[in-house]
Amino acid sequence: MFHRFANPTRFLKLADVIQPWIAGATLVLLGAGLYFGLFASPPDYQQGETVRLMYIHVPSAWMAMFCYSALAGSCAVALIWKHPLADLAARATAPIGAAFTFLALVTGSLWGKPMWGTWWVWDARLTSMLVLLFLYLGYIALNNAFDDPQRGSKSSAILALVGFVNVPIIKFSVDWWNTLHQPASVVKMGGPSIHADILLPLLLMAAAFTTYYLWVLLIRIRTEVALGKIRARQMQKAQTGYKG
Amino acid sequence: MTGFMLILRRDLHLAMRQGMDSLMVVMFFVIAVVLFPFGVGPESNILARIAPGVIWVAALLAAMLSLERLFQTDYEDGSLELLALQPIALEITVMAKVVAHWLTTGLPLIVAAPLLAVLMNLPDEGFVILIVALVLGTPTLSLIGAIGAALILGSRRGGILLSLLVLPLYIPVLIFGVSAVDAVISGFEAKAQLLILGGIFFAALPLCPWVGAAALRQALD
Amino acid sequence: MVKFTGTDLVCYRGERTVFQGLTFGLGGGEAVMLRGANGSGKSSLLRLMAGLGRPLSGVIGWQGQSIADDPEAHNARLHYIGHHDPVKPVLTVAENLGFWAALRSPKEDTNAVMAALERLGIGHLAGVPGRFLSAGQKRRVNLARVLASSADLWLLDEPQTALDKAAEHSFFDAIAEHRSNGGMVVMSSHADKNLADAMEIDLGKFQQEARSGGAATGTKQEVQA
Amino acid sequence: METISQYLNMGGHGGFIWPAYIIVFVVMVALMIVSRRSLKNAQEELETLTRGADGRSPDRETTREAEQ
Repeated sequence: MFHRFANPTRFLKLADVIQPWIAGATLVLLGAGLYFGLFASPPDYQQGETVRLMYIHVPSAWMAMFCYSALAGSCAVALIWKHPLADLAARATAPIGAAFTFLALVTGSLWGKPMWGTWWVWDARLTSMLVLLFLYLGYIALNNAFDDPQRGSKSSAILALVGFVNVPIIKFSVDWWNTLHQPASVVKMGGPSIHADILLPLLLMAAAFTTYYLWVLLIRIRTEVALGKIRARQMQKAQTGYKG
Repeated sequence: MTGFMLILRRDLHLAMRQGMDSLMVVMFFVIAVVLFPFGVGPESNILARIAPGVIWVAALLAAMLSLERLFQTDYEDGSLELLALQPIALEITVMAKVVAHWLTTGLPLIVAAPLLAVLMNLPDEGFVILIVALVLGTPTLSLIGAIGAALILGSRRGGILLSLLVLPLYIPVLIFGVSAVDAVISGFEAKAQLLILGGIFFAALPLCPWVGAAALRQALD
Repeated sequence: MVKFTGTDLVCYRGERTVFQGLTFGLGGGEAVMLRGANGSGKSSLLRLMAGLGRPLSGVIGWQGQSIADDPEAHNARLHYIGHHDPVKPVLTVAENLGFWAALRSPKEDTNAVMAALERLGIGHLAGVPGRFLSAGQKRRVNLARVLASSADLWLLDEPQTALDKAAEHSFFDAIAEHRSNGGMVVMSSHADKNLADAMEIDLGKFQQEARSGGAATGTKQEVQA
Repeated sequence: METISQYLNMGGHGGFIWPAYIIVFVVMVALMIVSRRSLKNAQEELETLTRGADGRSPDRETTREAEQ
């Protein structure tokens, strides 16, 4: 029924051990990040209080790109070494990455309103983030477009790699397009030089988001493993008319 | 005659016999562009301003429309399986299909583009550069589209899915295609844009058939 | 002398192990009949033999060299009849077969195509476009494709479906003739019709034992031709 | 110490900072809840399937199921 390659008991045991630690780390880091970000750090001399938006916008954007690289990485492993766990990891990563990209866009537009007076600014970075969201949605749609999940994972893995190769080209062309049509936006998203007080909450939040990603990733992978076993058992029933 | 020519000839033969495909693509292209004056208003200076962008976006959508059929009919009647079992590399088969797709969609779009440029009141100096940019850009659209067409084989709702997969990858071609025409219209040189368009094309030329063949192989697995 | 071999094949498709531990060996002039219930992996095995997919483990080899190393060469020496009959409705029968024959042999000789059509009794259909053909006629056109150009290995997935007695008879003659001049045949079929002194592989023996408390280990059974 | 309302005001930008933090918090918690619930449902369904098939209910989902 379950071929020895596709039965990740070893992974499940490992996941059980490290998940509580990751959960704890996430809560601690998040608490510290919020404390330093919202209460203990002074407003930025230039952007004033809105710098606090940066503490969630920039980590979300970092995570959006980090998750896409993780997605492309696990897809490469799945295609080259055909390890079924990599397929599950990719399938589990995509929704998390899409969520972070969405958050980056939302916080970006909430940042844009006070800064430039409009909800959406065709700033090069925000536009690239929007395109990245489409790449995520494309992956998720293709992943679930087939009846056979194996088929879905394989073709979406190829799409993820094609997308990954195209990200720099898209970034380059969007930057070119942006400079062509609009002078560089007044306030650089990341700020000219990152002052020490700002750096601390920024890094704390980034670390918190990363551990949060690992936490949800483990949960989603275990879900995929369980779903795989359910399909295998149903197949088993169908194939041999199992007398339970 | 080489395998490549055989497959190309057969696909063109099929397209000719079914005739309507190229015509429908051009009809969609024309209608899509003609809609804009109704939406944006007939002032010629506004139309002229957005003409390159509108023509390019419409061409891109028209080229994408016929992509779904690229492998679908052969996949359904078993020809694709058989083509994969011929002593010809699958990559060559994919390349032949891409060339056939370009000849039946890309070329008619390029032929129809000047007419639409007139409709959209494109300044005179923009005509030649529009053709040149389209000639450099549309093959890339077919190449990248072939990957999308191979990926959605056997999926539910292939057509819509194909556009979601392929359009983000079309953005660079769209940006440089339109900016080439804009540059010439506003009196600048468009050499940089054309060079980049050519660069993207020559990168896509070997990579897309290779990835497309890999996608076909796992679709037939 | 054994040419076409498969050692310890495991086929994993659609998230289930279709069969495992399957080994076979085939020499010139020999034939193999694949038996087994639906879903036991007959078609999957034929597709693996054709190179349409890769076994999860195990190697399919031609004279000792794995077929995955040079797929084009392997394609050049096999004919595959699957569940579908690829006949384009817009092209005539002669054009359909001409295309496939030309792909395999550089010199275009239309008389080989005509001879194949005549042999299966559908010579009169040469000029008829594909859309007018019945299922049986399409199957004959597909079988004629196999006769129109030479190949060492014939992989036939239930070739008799939709065939009437006469066509079946003439196709079996063609198989016998193919085997007599050194060709090999692997055929899956439900009908009791059997090829003369053909070896048999019962896919049922290579299934994974249904899990009933005991450890599920597939029994490996060698069928040495 | 500035008053609470002054703090919440965030120099006039409170209207943008707080919604942003709230949205981020809501989305991340929602993703966590959805993931945990789908895991629970999958494990329950697996258990009913295995209990139905074996007549004995396996202990926690990470038993060394001796498939292989």
